[in-house]
Amino acid sequence: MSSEQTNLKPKLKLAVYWGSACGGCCVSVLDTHEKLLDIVAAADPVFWPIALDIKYKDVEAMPDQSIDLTLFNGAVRNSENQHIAQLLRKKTKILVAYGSCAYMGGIPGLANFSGKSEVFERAYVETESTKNPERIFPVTEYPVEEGTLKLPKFFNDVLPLNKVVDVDYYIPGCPPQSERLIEVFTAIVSGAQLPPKGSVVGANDKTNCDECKRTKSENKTIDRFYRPWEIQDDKETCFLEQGVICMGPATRGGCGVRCVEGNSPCRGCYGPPPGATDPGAKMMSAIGTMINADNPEEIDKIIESIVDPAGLFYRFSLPGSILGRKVQ
Amino acid sequence: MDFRPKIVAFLCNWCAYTGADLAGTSRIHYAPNIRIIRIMCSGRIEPTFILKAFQQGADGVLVCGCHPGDCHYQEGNYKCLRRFKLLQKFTRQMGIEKDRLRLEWISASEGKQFAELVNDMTKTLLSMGPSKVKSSLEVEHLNV
Amino acid sequence: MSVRVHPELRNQLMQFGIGDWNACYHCGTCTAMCPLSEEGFLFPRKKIRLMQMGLKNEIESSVEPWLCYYCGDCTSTCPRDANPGELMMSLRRYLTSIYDWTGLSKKFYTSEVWEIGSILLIAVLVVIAFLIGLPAMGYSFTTELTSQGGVKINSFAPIHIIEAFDWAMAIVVGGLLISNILRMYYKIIWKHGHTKVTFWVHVREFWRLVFNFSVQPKFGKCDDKRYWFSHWFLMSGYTIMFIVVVVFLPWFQTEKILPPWHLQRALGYYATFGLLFGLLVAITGRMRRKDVKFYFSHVSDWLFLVMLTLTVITGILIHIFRIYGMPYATYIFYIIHMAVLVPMILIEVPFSKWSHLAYRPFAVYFQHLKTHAVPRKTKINSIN
Amino acid sequence: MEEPRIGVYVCWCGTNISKMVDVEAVTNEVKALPNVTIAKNYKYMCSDPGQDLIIKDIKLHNLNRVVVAACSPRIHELTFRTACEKAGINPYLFEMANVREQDSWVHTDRTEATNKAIDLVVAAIRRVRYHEPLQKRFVNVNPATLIIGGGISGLTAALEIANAGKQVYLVEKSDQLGGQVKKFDLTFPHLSSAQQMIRPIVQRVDNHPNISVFLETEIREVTGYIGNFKTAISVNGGDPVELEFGNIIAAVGLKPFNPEVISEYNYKEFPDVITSFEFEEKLLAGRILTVYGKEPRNVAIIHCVGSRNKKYHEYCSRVCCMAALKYVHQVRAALPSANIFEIYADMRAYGKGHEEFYALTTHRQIMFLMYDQQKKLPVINQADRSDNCNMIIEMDELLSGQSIEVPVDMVILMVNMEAQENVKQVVRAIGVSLCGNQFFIEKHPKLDPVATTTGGVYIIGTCQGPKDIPDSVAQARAAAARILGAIAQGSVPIEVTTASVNELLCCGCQTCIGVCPYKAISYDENNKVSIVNEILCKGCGTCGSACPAGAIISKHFTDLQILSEIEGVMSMS
Repeated sequence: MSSEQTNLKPKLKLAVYWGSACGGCCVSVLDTHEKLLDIVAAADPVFWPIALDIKYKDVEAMPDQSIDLTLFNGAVRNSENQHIAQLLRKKTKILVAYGSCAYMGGIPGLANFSGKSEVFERAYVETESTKNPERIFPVTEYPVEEGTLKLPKFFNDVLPLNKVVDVDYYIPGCPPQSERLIEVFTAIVSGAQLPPKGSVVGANDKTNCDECKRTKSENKTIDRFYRPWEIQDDKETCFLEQGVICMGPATRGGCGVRCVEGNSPCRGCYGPPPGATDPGAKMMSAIGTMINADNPEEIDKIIESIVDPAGLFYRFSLPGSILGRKVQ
Repeated sequence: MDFRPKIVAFLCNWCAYTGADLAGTSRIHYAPNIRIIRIMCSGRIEPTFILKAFQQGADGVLVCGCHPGDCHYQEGNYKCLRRFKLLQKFTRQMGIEKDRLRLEWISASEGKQFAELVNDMTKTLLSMGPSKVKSSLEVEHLNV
Repeated sequence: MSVRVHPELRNQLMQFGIGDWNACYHCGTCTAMCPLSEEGFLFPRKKIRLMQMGLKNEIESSVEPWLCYYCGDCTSTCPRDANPGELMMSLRRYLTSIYDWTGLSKKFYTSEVWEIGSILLIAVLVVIAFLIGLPAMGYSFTTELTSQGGVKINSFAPIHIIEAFDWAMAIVVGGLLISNILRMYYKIIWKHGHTKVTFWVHVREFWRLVFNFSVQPKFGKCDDKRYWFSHWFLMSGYTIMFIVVVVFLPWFQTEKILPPWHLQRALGYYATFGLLFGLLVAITGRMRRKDVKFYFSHVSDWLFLVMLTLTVITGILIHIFRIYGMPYATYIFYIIHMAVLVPMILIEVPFSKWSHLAYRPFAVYFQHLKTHAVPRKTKINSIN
Repeated sequence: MEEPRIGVYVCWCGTNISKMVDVEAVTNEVKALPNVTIAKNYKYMCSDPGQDLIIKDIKLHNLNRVVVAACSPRIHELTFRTACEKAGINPYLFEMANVREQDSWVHTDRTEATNKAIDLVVAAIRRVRYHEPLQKRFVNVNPATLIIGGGISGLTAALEIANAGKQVYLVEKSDQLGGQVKKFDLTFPHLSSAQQMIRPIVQRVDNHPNISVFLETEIREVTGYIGNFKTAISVNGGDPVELEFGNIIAAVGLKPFNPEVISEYNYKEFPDVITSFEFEEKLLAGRILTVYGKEPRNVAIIHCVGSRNKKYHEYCSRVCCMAALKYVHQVRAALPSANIFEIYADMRAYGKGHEEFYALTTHRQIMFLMYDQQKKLPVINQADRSDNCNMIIEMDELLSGQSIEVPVDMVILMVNMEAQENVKQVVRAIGVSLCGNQFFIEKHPKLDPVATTTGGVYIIGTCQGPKDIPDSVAQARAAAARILGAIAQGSVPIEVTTASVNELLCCGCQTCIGVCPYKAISYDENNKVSIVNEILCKGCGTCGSACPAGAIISKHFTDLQILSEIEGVMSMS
């Protein structure tokens, strides 16, 4: 887009925030490289903790609906994440759950296999580098001479953004591909007709196999599953046909099949295709179908080679799945 | 109120559903805790359906198909079995007790067996208490 | 321990009157119907099975055929027309032949020539004895009448000779019967199943023998009580007559014409009526073939009935002719009477149908002994 | 999609439902639910006035969805669909809630039963909202028929169809026609000659202008669908011949059970222990002799060899009892003085003239000995010299409770009728299912015994299950009639609730292709998507569950419909 155009229009106000995130999503925005200049030309970042020193109180001071676009990355893990999510919702016209964590819970979402107490126990007592015989755990309020120190409350569950606030769009990926971000951004800036609220944008409707260059056939019966390091990949045949679980067929395209191009099976960060109610269940169903055995014992034996189905099929999506978390 | 377990059952049209109908025509009484959903073949049953039932508050989920070898669609029940086995591994990981999710073969002539199965499962669920899937999903955080 | 089947046994049994072998399909209706079949002694089905399979030893050691009184309920309710009642009857014939060590019984049962021939032979011998034997021994009869106008019967049939002959016949027949009963005991209690019964049990249970002989309570358990009555009437008449003739012959075969109310005549009339009534029921029954128990008649059944009837009728005639002073008629019918009676006693009692008078009560006795039987110690050859 | 306007009708079924379910309460409970335009209850919904009620309401209230809570949909779904159609709405915009067979008839607590009925009706309402109209479809029928198997049933069917003037392709694996019947001497219960029966039939088939016979030929692959099948066969290794036909009859027959696995019988160990099929050979040859060339004095016939025994086959072969009795007559005729032992587990004389035949046979001087299949099989041992016979059978005789020894010189084993071996290929080719005993599965065991779930494919004779000649012939003629009916019609209706691929979502992973039992899915190389041949598809939906991309729609059983139903049954708790 030319600078001339942007001059004609008022510049958009852009916010980027990280909740429970690794920072990769913020970096993906920077990974637009020279295109970042175009972004900055079209939009003013008004809040971006990784890049700008703007305090929460500054945001609170902004008028409602004054931010045009917020890319919220990271899951909601604690009361701080929740507070900012709600705050940004109030201040923002288009709130985008950016990246797998905000979309479905992401890698932090794996903490939903346990609960707060187990997380604390591990983090503050059990970790090999910790010595905490008094079992001191973080508390939300701690009185000191100067006053009361406050910490955000750590939630029991990791939540995707849409369980806390209303979300307009989702851009999946861990992190989202920078090219996809630019496409979406361009569309918003150009004022094009936007898809219905709640849509996943910056990703394809078809799943990854559509773009995958590996040879595929109908021969998808599996006698034993292999973890990627257990097998010499021939680099040509469909991973599934070699017995390696690749989430490709149940994962939206849009990433450019980068993992498979790098000879690693897809792990599903782009999430399920449209129509799938649950991110892992369709793949589980498909994989179950491929098991090449009829009697229960043989089936069990083959399933033994899928060591951790929950972690495998819901690597990026447990909090956003039907069950959401391990039963407590 | 005392606990009344609710079982969502997926029955294939040709064997299990017909078997359940037979229990009716034979007036074999069984526990009223089951809610039957008819599908054409157990091979159509997806993990999604079962997870959905648990999410909606089912205390137990029962899947019934034709006996091995008797599938109306040749081998849909084997496919069901394979998917079920994998799903079972997953649901166990997710902390859903094994007895809450059952796969049984019921033929069109096994009305009595079906009734016994429902009674048995109801009894088991009564002793286990309500499923915690739904309550686990009720998160505590909002409005902190 | 497994036992060998004897397919040929079926052909043997066939000669004793058994009809359709395989008609029975073992529904057990007969056993359920039978008022006499009881736990531990079930029949007829079980016995039919043994017959069908040719299990010789098991049949020969059976007491059950004798516990059946042939009411016919089994046969009339049999869905297969297998005729269990007659099969039990046939088994009794077979068992009679098995208990008999002389082998004559089998001959009589399986060969009409032998049976009728023997009867005729003995009859002829009796006639010869009267016509040639007695005169040769120096006896001669008189046509003179007694002071009362009766026939002097003892001049024709000298009382001591007839009595001696009666006793001799009773001893022979009794000996044969006793030896056969011992064989029956051996087969039922001792041989099969290797059991024994204590002496005390023998004594304690003995009353059953007497009771069953005199009252036939088992027959009374059958649904139709009329047959029990007619049979008991016949049997009591026969027994009285037998005792009177063998033990009290001088008192009975008297030349005096006693008043009708005299005990001797009263007993005689009772016995005669008993016999006649029983015979009438049996003969008309067998002729009408309406009741199941009379539907099937073996040669031996008819022979027995005819001979007994003849004996009774000739006995009555002797009585009448004697009282009315008709010596020739009396003597002729006396010969006929003896010519029928002697073969009947000699052949029917130890070897044929009439033997049941002994086997039946003994069977009940043995049945109860059997329930108290204990295993006999057998020598065990240990390998060491 | 237009806004659903749902009519809900709760049936009393006289007192069948109303006695245990408070139909009024159910009606009231669902009345106010979203999209429910009208909710009523009526004494007999399936009656003409009941149906008229629906039809009138559809027109009056402009309904576009109908829910009936009544008996099992397996009974009246079609009735109400037809009523909907009459009223001008698509029959598939209808859903039924089973509140009789699966509710009022099986529960005893009225409150619980009523709650359950409400759940089921709500589920049906939720589901029907997402129903979509589906259209009936037909395909044309090729008048030729392929018959696989040249035994009595295949031959009969061939003649029946050919006599009606239609082309038949008869394919036989072996080098001659006639099947098992050709190997038999006499038939039961009339003891008439099997040879005199089968030979003219074979001759007529051989000479029939409308029948093409292919001997020593096997079917490897069949493509197409009802009305339009295709196969390529190669005769004697020659060039493949392409055949096109509209219907298929499988008549691949049976295989005698091999009794070697039953150690008690020492088959193969003792040469005079032979199978019934081997005994037929002796009968056809005309003499019954032991391997020592002597006439056997004792002949035992053992029933249920490999039948009615969980260790081998649980099912009954149906014909062996009568065949065994037939042998009694044949042995008795040949060997008047021989001892014949019928060693049986149960005597089954179910057919016309069979009981009479059994009764007749019992007069043939034979000994019936019964054994208990489950407890102990008879054991055939070598006899000692002193036994005066060839072998001894030791057995526990059931009716007498005795353990017995039976002297024998020849033993005939009445072997079970097993399913034909190596039929996987045929099964795969024509798309039929095998039951646990490897017999072909019929479409409905009572109401449709010769059809299969694959349209245009029929199964007759012993490949469907053990049966005698009259039953095989009856099936053959039944299948022929079905096929001639379809040919006369010219076209046949096909399954409506099929699967279809949403090409916008299909990623071309091809997981679905191997999953389909009917080979209805193929891969479109050009568009790189899977496509469903909806003529072949039977609508089982397993591909829908296998598709990882959620691109396959199982019509009338979509994810959305089923998930809505799940939400429905759980919504009131």
